Order: sequence, then structure tokens, then C-alpha cells
Amino acid sequence: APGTELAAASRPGTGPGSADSAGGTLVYGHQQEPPCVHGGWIEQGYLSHQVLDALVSLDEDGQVVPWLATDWHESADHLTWTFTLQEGPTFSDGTPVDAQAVVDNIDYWLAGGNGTAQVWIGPYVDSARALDATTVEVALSQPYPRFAENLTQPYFGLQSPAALAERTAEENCRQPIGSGPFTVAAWNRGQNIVLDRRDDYDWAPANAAVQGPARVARVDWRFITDPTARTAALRSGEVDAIYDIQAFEWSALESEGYELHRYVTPGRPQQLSFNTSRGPFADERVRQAFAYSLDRESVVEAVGRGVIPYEGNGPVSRSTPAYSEEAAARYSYDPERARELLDDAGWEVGADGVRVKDGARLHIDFPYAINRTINQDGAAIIQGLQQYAEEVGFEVELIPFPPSAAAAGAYSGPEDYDVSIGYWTSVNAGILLVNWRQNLPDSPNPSNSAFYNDPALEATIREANSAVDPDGQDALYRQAQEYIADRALSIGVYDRLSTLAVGPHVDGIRQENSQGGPVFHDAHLVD
Amino acid sequence: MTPTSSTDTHPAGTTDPGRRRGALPDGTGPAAGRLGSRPSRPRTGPARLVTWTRRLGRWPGRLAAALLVMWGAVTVAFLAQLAQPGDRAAVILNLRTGQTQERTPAELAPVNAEYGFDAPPFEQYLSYLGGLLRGDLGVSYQQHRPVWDMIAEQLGATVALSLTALALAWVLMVAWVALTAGRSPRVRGLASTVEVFAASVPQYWLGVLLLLVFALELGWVPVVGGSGPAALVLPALTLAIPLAGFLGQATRAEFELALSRPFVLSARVRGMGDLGVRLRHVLRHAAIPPLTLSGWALGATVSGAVIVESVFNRNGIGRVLVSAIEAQDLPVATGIIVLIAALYVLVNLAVDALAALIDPRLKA
Amino acid sequence: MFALAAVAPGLLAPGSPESLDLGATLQAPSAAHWFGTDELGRDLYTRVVHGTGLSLLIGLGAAAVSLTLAVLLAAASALTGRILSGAADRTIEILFAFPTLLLALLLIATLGPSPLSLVLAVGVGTAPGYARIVRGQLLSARSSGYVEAATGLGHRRLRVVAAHILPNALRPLVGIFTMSIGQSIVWASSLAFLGLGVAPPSPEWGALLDAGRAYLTAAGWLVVVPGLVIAVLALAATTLGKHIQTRLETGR
Amino acid sequence: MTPELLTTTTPTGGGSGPAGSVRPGPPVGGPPDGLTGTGPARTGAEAPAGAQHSPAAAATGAPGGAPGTGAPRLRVENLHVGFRRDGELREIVHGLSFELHPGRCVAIVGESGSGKSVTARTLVGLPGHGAEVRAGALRLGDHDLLTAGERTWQRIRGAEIGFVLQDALVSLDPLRPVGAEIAEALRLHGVGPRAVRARRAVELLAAAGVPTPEVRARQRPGELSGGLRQRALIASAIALGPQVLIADEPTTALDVTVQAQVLRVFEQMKAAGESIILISHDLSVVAHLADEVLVMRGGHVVEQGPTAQVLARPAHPYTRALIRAVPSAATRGRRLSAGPDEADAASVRASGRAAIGARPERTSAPVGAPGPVGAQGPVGAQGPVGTPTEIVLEARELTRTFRGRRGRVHRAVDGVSFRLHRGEVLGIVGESGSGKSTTARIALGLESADSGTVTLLGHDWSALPERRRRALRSRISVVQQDPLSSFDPRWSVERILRDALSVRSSGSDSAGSNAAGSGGAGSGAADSGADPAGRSGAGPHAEVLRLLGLVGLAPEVAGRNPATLSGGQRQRVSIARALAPEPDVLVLDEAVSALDVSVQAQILDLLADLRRHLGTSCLFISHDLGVISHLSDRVLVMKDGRVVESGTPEQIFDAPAHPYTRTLVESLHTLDRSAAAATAPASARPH
Ligand SMILES: Nc1ncnc2c1ncn2[C@@H]1O[C@H](COP(=O)(O)OP(=O)(O)OP(=O)(O)O)[C@@H](O)[C@H]1O
Ligand SMILES: Nc1ncnc2c1ncn2[C@@H]1O[C@H](COP(=O)(O)OP(=O)(O)OP(=O)(O)O)[C@@H](O)[C@H]1O
Ligand SMILES: [Mg+2]
Ligand SMILES: [Mg+2]
Repeated sequence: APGTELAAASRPGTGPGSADSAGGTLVYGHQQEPPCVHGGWIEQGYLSHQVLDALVSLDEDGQVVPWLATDWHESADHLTWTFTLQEGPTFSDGTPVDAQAVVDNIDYWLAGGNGTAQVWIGPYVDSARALDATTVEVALSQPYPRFAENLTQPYFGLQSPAALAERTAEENCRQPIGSGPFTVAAWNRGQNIVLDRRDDYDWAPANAAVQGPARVARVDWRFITDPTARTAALRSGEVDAIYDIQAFEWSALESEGYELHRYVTPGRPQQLSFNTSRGPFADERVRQAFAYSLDRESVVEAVGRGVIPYEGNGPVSRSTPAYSEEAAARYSYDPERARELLDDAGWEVGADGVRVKDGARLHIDFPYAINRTINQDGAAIIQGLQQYAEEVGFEVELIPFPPSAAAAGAYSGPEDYDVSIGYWTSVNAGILLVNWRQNLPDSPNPSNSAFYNDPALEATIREANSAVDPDGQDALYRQAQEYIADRALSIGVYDRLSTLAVGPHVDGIRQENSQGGPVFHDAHLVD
Repeated sequence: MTPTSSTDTHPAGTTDPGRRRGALPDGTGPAAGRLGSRPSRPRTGPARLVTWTRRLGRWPGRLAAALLVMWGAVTVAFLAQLAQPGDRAAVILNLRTGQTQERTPAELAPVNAEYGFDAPPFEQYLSYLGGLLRGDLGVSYQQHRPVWDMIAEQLGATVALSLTALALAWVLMVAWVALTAGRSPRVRGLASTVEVFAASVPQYWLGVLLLLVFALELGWVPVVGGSGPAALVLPALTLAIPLAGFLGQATRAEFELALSRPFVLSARVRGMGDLGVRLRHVLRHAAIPPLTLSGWALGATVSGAVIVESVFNRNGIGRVLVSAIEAQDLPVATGIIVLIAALYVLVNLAVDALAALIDPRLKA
Repeated sequence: MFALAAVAPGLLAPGSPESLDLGATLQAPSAAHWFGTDELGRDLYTRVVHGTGLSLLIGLGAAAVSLTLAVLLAAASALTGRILSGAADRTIEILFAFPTLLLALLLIATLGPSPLSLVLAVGVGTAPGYARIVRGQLLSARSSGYVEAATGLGHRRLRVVAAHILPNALRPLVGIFTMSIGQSIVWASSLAFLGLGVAPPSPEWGALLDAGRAYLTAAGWLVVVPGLVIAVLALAATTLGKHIQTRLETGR
Repeated sequence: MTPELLTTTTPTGGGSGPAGSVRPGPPVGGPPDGLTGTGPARTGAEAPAGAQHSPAAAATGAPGGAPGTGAPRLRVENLHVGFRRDGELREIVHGLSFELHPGRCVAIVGESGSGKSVTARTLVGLPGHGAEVRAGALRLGDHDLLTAGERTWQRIRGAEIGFVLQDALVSLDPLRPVGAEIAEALRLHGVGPRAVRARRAVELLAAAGVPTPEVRARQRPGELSGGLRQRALIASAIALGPQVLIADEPTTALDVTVQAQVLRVFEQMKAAGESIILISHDLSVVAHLADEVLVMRGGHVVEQGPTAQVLARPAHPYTRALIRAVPSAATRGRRLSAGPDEADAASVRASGRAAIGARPERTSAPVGAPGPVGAQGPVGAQGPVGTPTEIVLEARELTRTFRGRRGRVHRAVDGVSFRLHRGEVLGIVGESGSGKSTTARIALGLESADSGTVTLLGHDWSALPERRRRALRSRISVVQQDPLSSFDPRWSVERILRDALSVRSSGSDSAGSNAAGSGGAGSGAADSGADPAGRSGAGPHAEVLRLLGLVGLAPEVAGRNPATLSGGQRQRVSIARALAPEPDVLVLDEAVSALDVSVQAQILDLLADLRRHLGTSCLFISHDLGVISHLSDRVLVMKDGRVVESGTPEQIFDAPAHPYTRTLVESLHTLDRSAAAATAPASARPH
């Protein structure tokens, strides 16, 4: 299972089909409120997964299993994929989920309707067409052996083509029409989203614990930003389950009898991307010195309290297939080495301990999107890192910026930072292409947060993405990771977690396997 | 916030000694007097007119002043937003796509055209003002919804919070001041220290502590109760305690002054008990300064709401405002500012009317 | 005490406010750590002491900005000719219609978060309130018996303003200034709470509070202590200010 | 509750009275307004009737000041009252005893601060914060007041003792209609439903002599004149028909006309058998009403006895001084202050003369010189009035309107004209709001007139722009009623006077900048450097001392802050400041109204001296006819902004022409007559 661990009293779904308590409202406390119910951000994916069904699903063993598509196969030349749909599913507006609907959605993704969906399939999918009512054929430009696996990510939830065509973007944002087990009944901004069960739902994915409609009548998806309040609300019974548990609460909640779920998100972990385009980190030695100066492991251990795993690998996390242990082992704490490298690079220790070169101080701007990509534990870890870096003569200015500023694109340009921290979830190492594709004038890649343009690296990654032999593919992915680690373009800090704490009255909440979001279809309330 | 001194107790522009004096000489003035050599002739013509415009004059004048304040507020808000760093079109694009990145001019051009950002600022300003006059606050960059809808959606929660807090503050303050004012020096010292302390307490800190004690430890009130009345208690209390301390300071000075007035003794010698005098006579006299401050305080609770709403996970204008300002969602931010200014103006008119009810001498 | 902490924090707390002790995170107050430790094992007592300087500086700076602005506006409103005075009056009213935090937010959004913009934001945010107070003082001084007496003696207006109106009206400002230091620190910490304060790991009190909030249930001292320190300082400053003010008013 | 109460207080058992005393029968008609019955049903319509029945009651009281013949309603024996502050006890009243019998009036007179009000408040159990009361006995009927608890007190107050507070003008809640205040007294003692109380309030107002009581009951104190307010207050005090009424300075601050009306109300009540404790420093009022007088000074009773005896043959020097200090037409030209003050005054005269002699002679620059001051004939109060001398200040047809409430145009000054000759005192008298102050302010150039002109020393004063006026400002100066507010609170007396001196030498604006050293070291004035006025010759400090000497203040006053001075001293500083520029005209606006009679006497004497020696012309404004007639050479009577009459005091007070003046003077005479009667031998008393 890609990184899915079930801590504490983890139970597989209690016996399927038991109609013991079909109904009730499940109250769930989430930490962030996205601008739309669907979209390219993981927070949107978590939501849309309750409402929009996808073609395929990922099971606990990392296998792609049927959902709306009962069957799929790759052509011999690996350039054509054919999906066969099950008959019967409908969108909640009544439109049937047929081949044309799938084609329309693929076109919608390709056109940028969902930024993340586009970066995953855009470079590979040429076109899609409906062969008949239940058969879709997708033509690729290059082999893309993990195409189906990628489609298990919640960004690929299907929407009613009628809704896409006829409703405004705002309406689809607020209340997308999918074929999922729930529909959006109401969105009280700042407060909650109410998801109502679709009683005629009968096309759950193959890995679902129960088939048929969801067992709870309603999910009250509350937004509780403050972690303390979230945990408190769980303890007081105001909510049945919460997302994102603080590390220091983990063992307490465990001993209090809450069911805890921990999922290490595959894809890019919480890593430091150095701005290689300008400033001190344009110099590889300075990047390496910075990396050596940090006792990342100790800081993460202290703050993470055994819950948050240390991650040495920058490009991908330990739960990602083709993870390179070797890349992860680079740059263990060695302040002496760091000092030597800085000396080498010409940064002399100044009067106040900060190194200087040509009159410029070794000043590092380190912005991070607090409460968006970085939670409170993350913020503490960053402060710990800062302390270590300053030991060897860096002057690190932490610039936490709020979620809405992040949404508005603050601190994203090459002039805005020297080092940045962030994650990018994905189901596999294909994320490398998203993050490391060159940022060129005619094909810009704003996701290349190191501002590092290297045709060789890109070529390796592209080769890996299209490698049909799984072992060969993994080797290429590892090679790319080590390449990045060698040059200290990005170093890992800790793995991003998707954690859930579930109260004693709820059974059957599970975490989706591609990204770790909660799945409420199987959940039910017990007395 | 701030004016911890009770010196400034006059309602805006009503009983302002200097101003009144300054305003008198014109109008009736020397000109009318010099017209005739016999000043005792019956008043006709100009004087009559003056009287009439005077009689009518109060309300139009105030309304004009109110409009002026609102216009000023709109302008300040507009300018502040213009002065913000970053390109508004880029912001809009990022908000639309959920991305956080820089944009190329080619990408920005259509957005600029769509929102009229390519027009000179003054033209933008005029068109914004025009929109306001039509009651159109624009459309949110973030949510692509009319600002009016967004505000309307959140207004109720904040207004309920503000009003509850204000009412609670008054209850706390009146009880506290009425019980402690004019007692022995030690009690007075303690009481006013408590007031100053209450007024000095950071709101969010208080909120967090209340949350910790009453919601987390004792479990008396819900942590995230949504919009029910139980969930209103702690947030309102959080706003009310500092406010009560603040109002208390202004009231106490006036209360003690009123207590020392002869009419208090005169009520006592009539056989009235101490508490009776305090509540029936003195309180009314001491009520004007805190009442005047309440107009401002209601505005200030909006400041408080920004904080309290995030401590208690309440929805409301405050949170919308903060996120709009952070995200440079200009129409939303300006819309809320206009609303707050309007609220301020309205409340102050109401306060003036109320003050005149409490102290009929103010009608003059 | 606060002054000492501000000027020479090292005397009261010899350690570094930022040194980590990853083996002793979130420790409750004890003999070794009077105020306990935070999530990175930093000693809260040391941090609070070392934060005094910056917190006070922000308070002082904001109070200075605020009162300077207030005096300018008030003087323009109370002592100048009709047009200027009207304009100043309106400006005060308009700014006054903005809740303090709103003005501060707008300013910080414009300037970007930093200690300096914090000072400016709080200063500008609180100025209209003080401007009204000062204006009231000026007006009452202007219409006072002694000003009339001086006019009656035939002194020039400028002299009357300089010798009587300004000194008498501005004298209470000493007290107000002290009071506003405390209030400014509270405001600054409110902004910190909204994530617009001084960036970590600075031990500025508002920042401490904000950071401690996440550990409320497990390490309440991280919130209680800085909040208490802020409130006590504000109380001390306000009380001192009031004291000064009454002393000045009673002419002693 | 009320009926019970009243039954217990109607003295039935002799226990409370002195042993073996024969209790006089209950006053005829019982409590005057007949509330003894079932309360609400009985209304006060009977009150006036009761009042008419009761002269008999008064008669049963011991006439001729022979107390102790019956059970007193109130017995006070060796009363001590002190205040504890910071642990330290300061005794204010030292051993005061008296008895109050039905239908009798005991008066307490004495200087300000002598403890009169404290005594009165003690009698209703409200002496004030931190008070400690000791007494041999303090009994009201059956109540031992020394041990009374708060609940007992609440029942006594209002119902058994009515209290009219000293500050009548501010003793009613300004926010509520007076009717509500009266009804409140009824409500507190459980009288009737609301409607009945409201009706009763109107009746009580009527009983207190308020015309159109229905209208007045709905008005707030601010809408009533002082006299009406005073009567409304009395109405609330007598609402429950208390047997004892304490009236603390019930007539101070009232116009004479109103004074007379208020006194009539008291007379009626006394006649109805009520006992009255009257506190006043106004001897004519006391003489009018009281049977017995206690003279207090510094908390001690210095003299006590039947009114006639005390006033006619005062035994104590203080009493004599007090009687002497009351100004009136009869005291014209006489010194009012006496005793040790006589010596003061002498020294003032001496130093004044010395000062005048010492300073360089002054030539009045702009005006045709009237010759040196010393050369001028004595223009005392006795001086010939009609002597044609130079006119220093002339007002012609002054008019000033104010915009009042709701845009109503209010004519504060309406065609006022007057002339002030050199060395003359022109008195302006008139009721409150008649425009006296506004006239003065226009004369001073501090207020502009709508029309009319003011001429100062031949200059068209009212038409000059302020810039040109400045040079002339030193020729006219003002002494205000409330001197404290006219001093910069930061400045010492020395600095205040130096500042005033600095404008003296200014024939031109720029003069006086040649500060000849700041020689006034040791004076305690910190900012001598700020003073631009260094006159050659005498240093500024010497000048300050000379001014202080002129107004009879010790040199050490120079270093003090006015806030720390007594009222009299402050007023003297204010006069010194006014004199500093050596003005030709001095405007005194109610300059003595706020002062205690004895201090007032000192100031009036000082003014008389100064005028005699400096020859300054005075515009003297007061609502006190006594003061005016004591001091003025000519009098202007104002009413509603107009001058209704003018002439010499003799003309005005002996043969008033205008109806308003007539009522004014009549009331004055009533009081004078009773005062005269009181001071006459007891056998000659008219009653
Ligand atoms: N509550 C109090 N605490 C302390 N001292 C008091 C208090 N009330 C009055 N005194 C003092 O008692 C003294 C007597 O005051 P009181 O008011 O009785 O004077 P008075 O004779 O009525 O004077 P006036 O003629 O001015 O009314 C004054 O020195 C006053 O300061
Ligand atoms: N600045 C002003 N604005 C409005 N009305 C005024 C002003 N000054 C005086 N008045 C009104 O003019 C009238 C005359 O006032 P003024 O002070 O001259 O009376 P006065 O005779 O001195 O009375 P008092 O004996 O009470 O001092 C009053 O009705 C007063 O209310
Ligand atoms: Mg008194
Ligand atoms: Mg007057």
C-alpha cells in the first residue's frame, strides 16, 4: 500500500451491507476552505472526491481497480488507451455517465479546466473519442504507462457535461454536478459545506467496503482552521472526525480511544527548493552548505514526536513508488562541512557571525504559506531549521504569509525568495516532470520552484514517464532524484501527512489511497 | 482601541464648545444688525429665513456630513487598495485558477481589459463611485460573486455578535461601575484597576483563554457551535470584557462626578437608598459618555470581530475582510469598508438621538 | 523591571532567546524553565525577557507616530483658519469611522509585514482617536478663562497660542502617551495574531502569543504567559499614564 | 408604612423629652398637610388650609426664646462631627447643642466652611464619606438618631425630616421633570399609585408657591428660573409633611424678589407648626425667620441665643464682624470688614499709597491728560456724583443677539447705552440672564456687538480691528466672577502678574522686549525668563510685590499657584492682575458673588480703597442689590437685555420708577425691615 498506515485501533470496515444505521449526519472538521469544491488543489480534491466519481480507483495495495470504468487496456504501441464504462451511472442532474461525457471531461481538463489534471495528462494525451456509449478511446502522443494510475487522483472526477456546458463557472465551482455518492446541498462560506447522500447511488469503486448508497444521510463538512479548536471539537463530541492532527496531540488522542489514520502523501514531500536563478543559492556550494548545516532529522523528530516522519529526499516522499533511499541519505547534519563549503564559496564570517561576501550579507529570504502549505508543526520545524542555518553564518529571514495571500500568488516569483518550502502530492514519481520541467519562455513552468532549467534532467524524467518496463522506469526516476540531490536543488525535510482522528461513534471512514483524503461513502454512525 | 481618557466625551460635532462659539457670529450677525439703525424693529425677512433654515437645517446638515464621511472612507479605501503591491490582474488570475504564480503580460491583458484596470486610476475611481451610487459594490475577484451577496451572507453573524457584545459590555459595565463607584478609596482603586486591566487585555488572548476554560475544560459551551446562541456567548464575552473596561473608565469618571452632585444628596434626603440613587439618578447622568463612545465602540467591535471570528471559528464580516485584504480582493474590501463607514454614521446618528433622549438638554 | 528587560535583557535572562533544546520541548514551568519551554525547547522566560525590547519599541514607536499625527490633525482642526480647520475636522472624522484594526490592516497590506510597518499601522490606526482627544483639549483650552484673560490683556494671538493654549492642551499628552504605549502593544499583538506581526522566531510578545496558540491544550503557559505580560504592561503603562495625567492636572 | 411612621413620630410618650417636661399638645391640625390619615386618599389640597389653621401652633411654641418648655422635636446635645482621611481624624464640628420645638425656627449662621452644612447633613444621617459623629444625644422624637440603621434613616428622611439642600440650583436632577422628583419622594414612602402621586406633586408645587404648577411639574430644572427651582425643591422636601425642615442657604443665589417669595413659603410653614432649621450667612433672612440663632465659626458655636438678642446685642466680636460685613445702601461709604482685617485694610491703604507714590507718574498717552492721578480729587462713594468729568467709556445703543435653542433668536443685549466717567463706579444690576455679562464683554471688546458702538478713551473701540485694539487693551481690564478658571493652571501668581505687567509699558506693541534681566530670583516663579517686561527702574519682581501689597496680599503669595489659594486671595490676585496694566477702566463682572460675606466685605473695602487712591473707573456688575447700592455712584437696572432704569442709588432705591425696579426694591426693603426689626430691641419686635 503506498504509504497507507493505519495507526491505533484501525479496523477494516465493519461488515458490509449491514443496514444497522443507514442515516444520520456525520460532522467532519477540516482545516482549510478552498475557493471551489473541485479543482487542482489537494484541498479541492478531498472535497470533490465525495461528489465526483472517477473512472478508476486505487486500492490499498496500489492496484488500479474499476470504478466508473469496468475495464481498460493499453494498445501494443502504448499510444492508445481504451476504457469501458459500466452502464447505469448518472450524474446528479440526470445526465448519463457515458463515453461522450468522459470525452467531454477529458477535453475540459486539457483545456485547463483543472490545472492539476492538465499538467498530468496535457503532455501526453492527444485526444479522446467515444467509440460507443460505453467505450472511450484515448490517443497519446507518447507512451504513458501510468496513465490509468494517474487517473485515480481525485482531480480526475467527472462532471456532468451538461452542467459544464450550461452552468456558469461560479455555479460549477460552488456546486459541481458529479455522479458521486454525495451532492453539494449548501455552502455556508466560512462555516461549512453540507453534502447530502444520493439515494440512487449504486456504483461505488471496487475497493469500497460497501456498495450502494452512502450509509450516512448527510456529511457536514465544517471548516475549523484552528488546530486547537478542531481537536477540542472532536473531544467535546461536536464533530465526529477531524483532519490534520497536531503531532503533540497524537498519543493523547490515541490513548483516549480515538481512531487515528495516518497517510503519508506520495509525491513531493515538504522540501526546500532553492532559488537557483539568483542570489546566494545560485551557487551549488552554498546550497549544499545550507543543507549540511541543518539537523533536519533532529528538528523533525523533536517537533514531529514520532508522528511526522523525517524525509531526506527532496523530489519525492518515502511513500512514492521509485523512492530513492540514496538521495534521501544525502546531507546529513555536518556543520563543519557546511562551514568549509561556505569558506570555499567566498563567504567569510562577519563581525556578528553572519557571513559576508563582497559587502553583501549571506541573507536568505525564506517565505512560507502558513496555514496553507505549512501547518503549525511545520512552522515550528522551519524555525528550528533557521536556528541551525544561522549557526554556520546564514542570516535567515522567515516570512510567513497568510493563506489568502498565498492564493493570490504571493512569494512565487524568482525575485521573491531564496528558498521556499512546499509539497506537491501525486500518486507516483510522475510529479518529477511537473516540478522539474524547464521553465522556458514558450512553455513556462511556474511549478519549477527552484527556477532550475536543465534539459538533461528533464530528458531523464520524460524518459522515465514513458518507460514501459516498470523496473527501468523506477531506475530512471531514482536517477533523477539523485541528480537533484547531488546538486542540492531541493532537499527534503519531512513527509506531508494526511491524518484523521475519528470519534468512537463513527465506523468505516477510510482514507482514499491515491492522495489520502477522507472517504465518507463507507462511513456510518454507531451508537 | 484607544481613547482611554474620558476627555473626549462629546458626540461628534454636537456639543463642541469651541465650534459652537465659532459658528455663532455669522449668519445672524453683524450684517443683519447694521441694516437698520433701530435694532428693536420687529424681526422680518432675513431673520425669519435664518430661523427657518436653522430649524430644518439640522438633518440635512448631518446627512451631508454623514455622506462626506462615507465618501472619504470610500476614497481612502480605494487609494489604499491602489497602493497595494502586486498586480491586480495577476491576483485575479491566480485566484481563478487556484495557482500561486507570476503571470505574463499576455495572460494579464484580457483580465486588465475585463476589469478596466487599463483605465487611468481616476476613471476607475469614478466608475467605482458610480457603481456605489447605483448600489453596486462590484464582484469579488476571489469568489466571482457580487460583493453584496457575500456581505449579506456574513453580515448577520457579525451584527449579532457586535450587538450582543455591546449589550453585554453595557450590562457588565453598569453593574460594575454602579456597585463600585464612589466607594472607599481602596474599592475604587481596585475597581478602576480592574477596568484598566480589562481594557488592556488583548482580545484574542482573552478569547483563547475563555475558549480554553469554558469550552475545552468545562465544556459548558460548544467550541465551534456555528451560529447558535450558545456559540455566541464566548465570542461576545471576549469582545464585551475589554469594551466594558473601556466604557467603564469613561463612565466611572462621570458617575463619580454625578455622585458628588447635590441632586444625589437631595434624593438621599428624600429617603432614597444608595443603590436606588445610583441606578435611578446617577446612572442616567453617567450614561452619556459611554453612549457616545458606543457609537465608536460598535465600529470597534468590527476590529474585534476580525479577531474573535478567527479565534472562535465564527463566520462573519471580519474574516471575509481580512482575507479580502490579504488576497487584495479590492471590491470586497472596499465594499466592507463602505459598509462599516455607513454603519458608523448610522450608529452615531442613533447615538445622538439616544443621547438627546437621555439628556434632553442636548437637544439644544 | 520592564525597562531593565528592554535595555539589558541579558541581565535578567542570560541565555539566548533562540537557542533550541530539542530534548526539552513543551516543558511545563519549572525551576529550570520558569515559564516553561516551547515546541522547540526554547526557554519561554528568556524569550519573554528578550522580547521586551522590541515590544516596547513597537509600543513607543506606534505611540509616537500616533500622537504626532494626532497633534498635527488636532492643531490644524482647532487652531487654524476656517478652511484648513474644516478639512482637518473632516479628515479626523473620516479616519475615525475606520475601526483601528481596519486602518492598520490596510496599511500593512500596503507596506508588507515588518516591525516598521507594524509601528506605522498601529500608529496611524490609533491616531484618529487621539486626535479627537487632543482636539477637545485644544478647544477647551482655547475657550478657557485664561486665554480670554490673556487676550484681554492685549497679547498677540501667536503668543497666546504658544504660552497658554499649546502648553495647557498638550500637557495631558504625557499621560496619554504613556497609556497609548500599552494600547499600541496590545494592537500590535493583535496584528501578530492575524499573522501580520513580527516574523518568527522573534520573541516579540504578540508573536509569542500567536505561536503559542497552537499548543494551547498541551502547553497553556505558552499562551497565558505572554498574554499576561502584555496585559500587565498595558495596565502598568495606562496606570502610570493616568497617574502622570492627574499629577499634571492637579498642578503638582 | 407612612401612617405607622407618622404615628410613632407624633410625640406620644414623654420618654424622649426632657424628664418631667410637659409636652405641648400636638400642633393643631397635626402635620400640616394631613398625611397622617390613610395617605393617598387625602390630598394636599388641605395643606394651605392647614397652614392657615396653625398660627395657634406657633403660639404654643415657647415664644420669646425660652426653649425647653416642651418636648423638643429635635434635640442635639454636644454634637461632634469629624472626617477621617488616611486614618487621621479631622474634627469639623466641635460640640454643638440646641433643641428644636414645634413651630420654631433655629438658625445657624457663620462663615463659609464653619461646619453649618455638615451639621445639617448629620441630622439626616448623611454627613459624608468617612464621617465620625459623636454626641451626648441626638434624638428626633422617639428615634435615637445615633443608633439608627440605614433602613430607619430611609424612613426618617423625607418623611420626618425634610431637607432643602444648599445648592438649590443644582439639587434637582437636571434630567427629570421636577414633578417626577417630587413624586419620587412620595413613591419612596409608599404613597399612592402613580397618578395620585403626580396629582399630589402638582398640589405640592402650588403649596410651595409655584404659579401654574401643572406646567412647571412637567418642566426640567434647566427650564425653570432659580426661584422656581428653589420652590420645587422645597415642594419635594415637604412632600410628606415632615415635622422638621432643614433649609441650607435657601435664598443664596436668588434674586431679592425671589428671595422674598421663598421666605414667605417658610413663614407659612412655620406658622403651620413645622420646625425649621435655617442655615444662612445672610443675616437679614435670619432676622426675618429665626427664633434662635447659633453663630458658628471654625466649627465652634461662638454665640447662641434668641435672634433679637444676638443680632441686636452681639456679644462675640465675630458676630459683630458678621453683622457689619453685610453691604447695603445703608453701609455706603462705610468699611465692611472689621477686626483684624481693619489692620489689613490700613496696611493696604498705606502700601497702596506708598506704591502709588513710588511708581513713576503716568501720563495717559492717547487721551487728553486728565492730570496726574494724585491730583484728582477724591472720588469716593461719598463723592459728588454729577461732577462733570471726562467720559472714559461710553456705550451707545448696543445690541447683541444669540441664536438659542432651535434657532430661536435671543436678544441678550437690546439697545444698551451708558457712560462711565473717570473715577466713577457704575453699577449694573439685573436678574440672571438680563444681559449684564454680555454687555460687559462687548465693552471689553471680547464680544462683538451686532450694532452700536463702544468708545474707550475717545477711541472708537468697537470698530477697531483686533490688531489695533491691542495697544488699547491695557487701558481696560476685567475681574471675573470665577478667578480660578481665568488663571493658567500652570502659572504661579508671580508669573501671572508679570505677564500682566508686560503689557503695561506698551504704548506700542513691541515695547517691553528689552528685558532688563530676570531679577526676580527667590520668588519661586520658575519662568521669569519668559517675561519680556522688564521695566527700567523697579525690577519686575518688585513690581509684583507692589501689586500684591496693593491688594493686601503677603509677598509669599507670589510663589504660589492660584489653585492653592483661598477664594478671597484668588480674587485679590485677579484684581491685582487687572490693576497691573494700570487700566483706566476696571470691569468687575460678579466679582464678589462667589465669595463669603466676610471675604466679600474685604474685597469691597479693597475696591473702595483702590478707587479712592488710584482713581480707576469701575463698571461693577452684580445681581446683589446690597453690593450695588453699597458701592456704586450710579446704577443701571437691566431686564431682558434692556436698561429699564438708571440713576443714582438714592434715585433708584428710594423712588424706583420702573415696575421691575419697584418689585426689586420692595423685596429688598422687606428684608431690610425685618433685619432692622431684629436688630432693634427685642421688645420692639413687631410680632
Ligand atoms: N465629606 C467631607 N469630608 C471631609 N471634609 C468635609 C466633608 N464635608 C465637608 N467637609 C469640610 O467641613 C468643613 C465645613 O464644611 P461645611 O460645608 O459644613 O461648611 P459651611 O459652613 O456649610 O460653609 P458654606 O457657607 O460655604 O456652605 C469644610 O472645611 C469642608 O471642607
Ligand atoms: N455665547 C452665547 N451663546 C448663546 N447665548 C448666549 C451666549 N452668551 C450669552 N448668551 C445668552 O444671553 C443672555 C444674557 O447672558 P448674560 O451672560 O449676559 O446674562 P447675565 O445678566 O450676565 O446673567 P447672570 O447674572 O446669570 O450672569 C442669556 O440668556 C444667555 O443665555
Ligand atoms: Mg454649606
Ligand atoms: Mg453674568
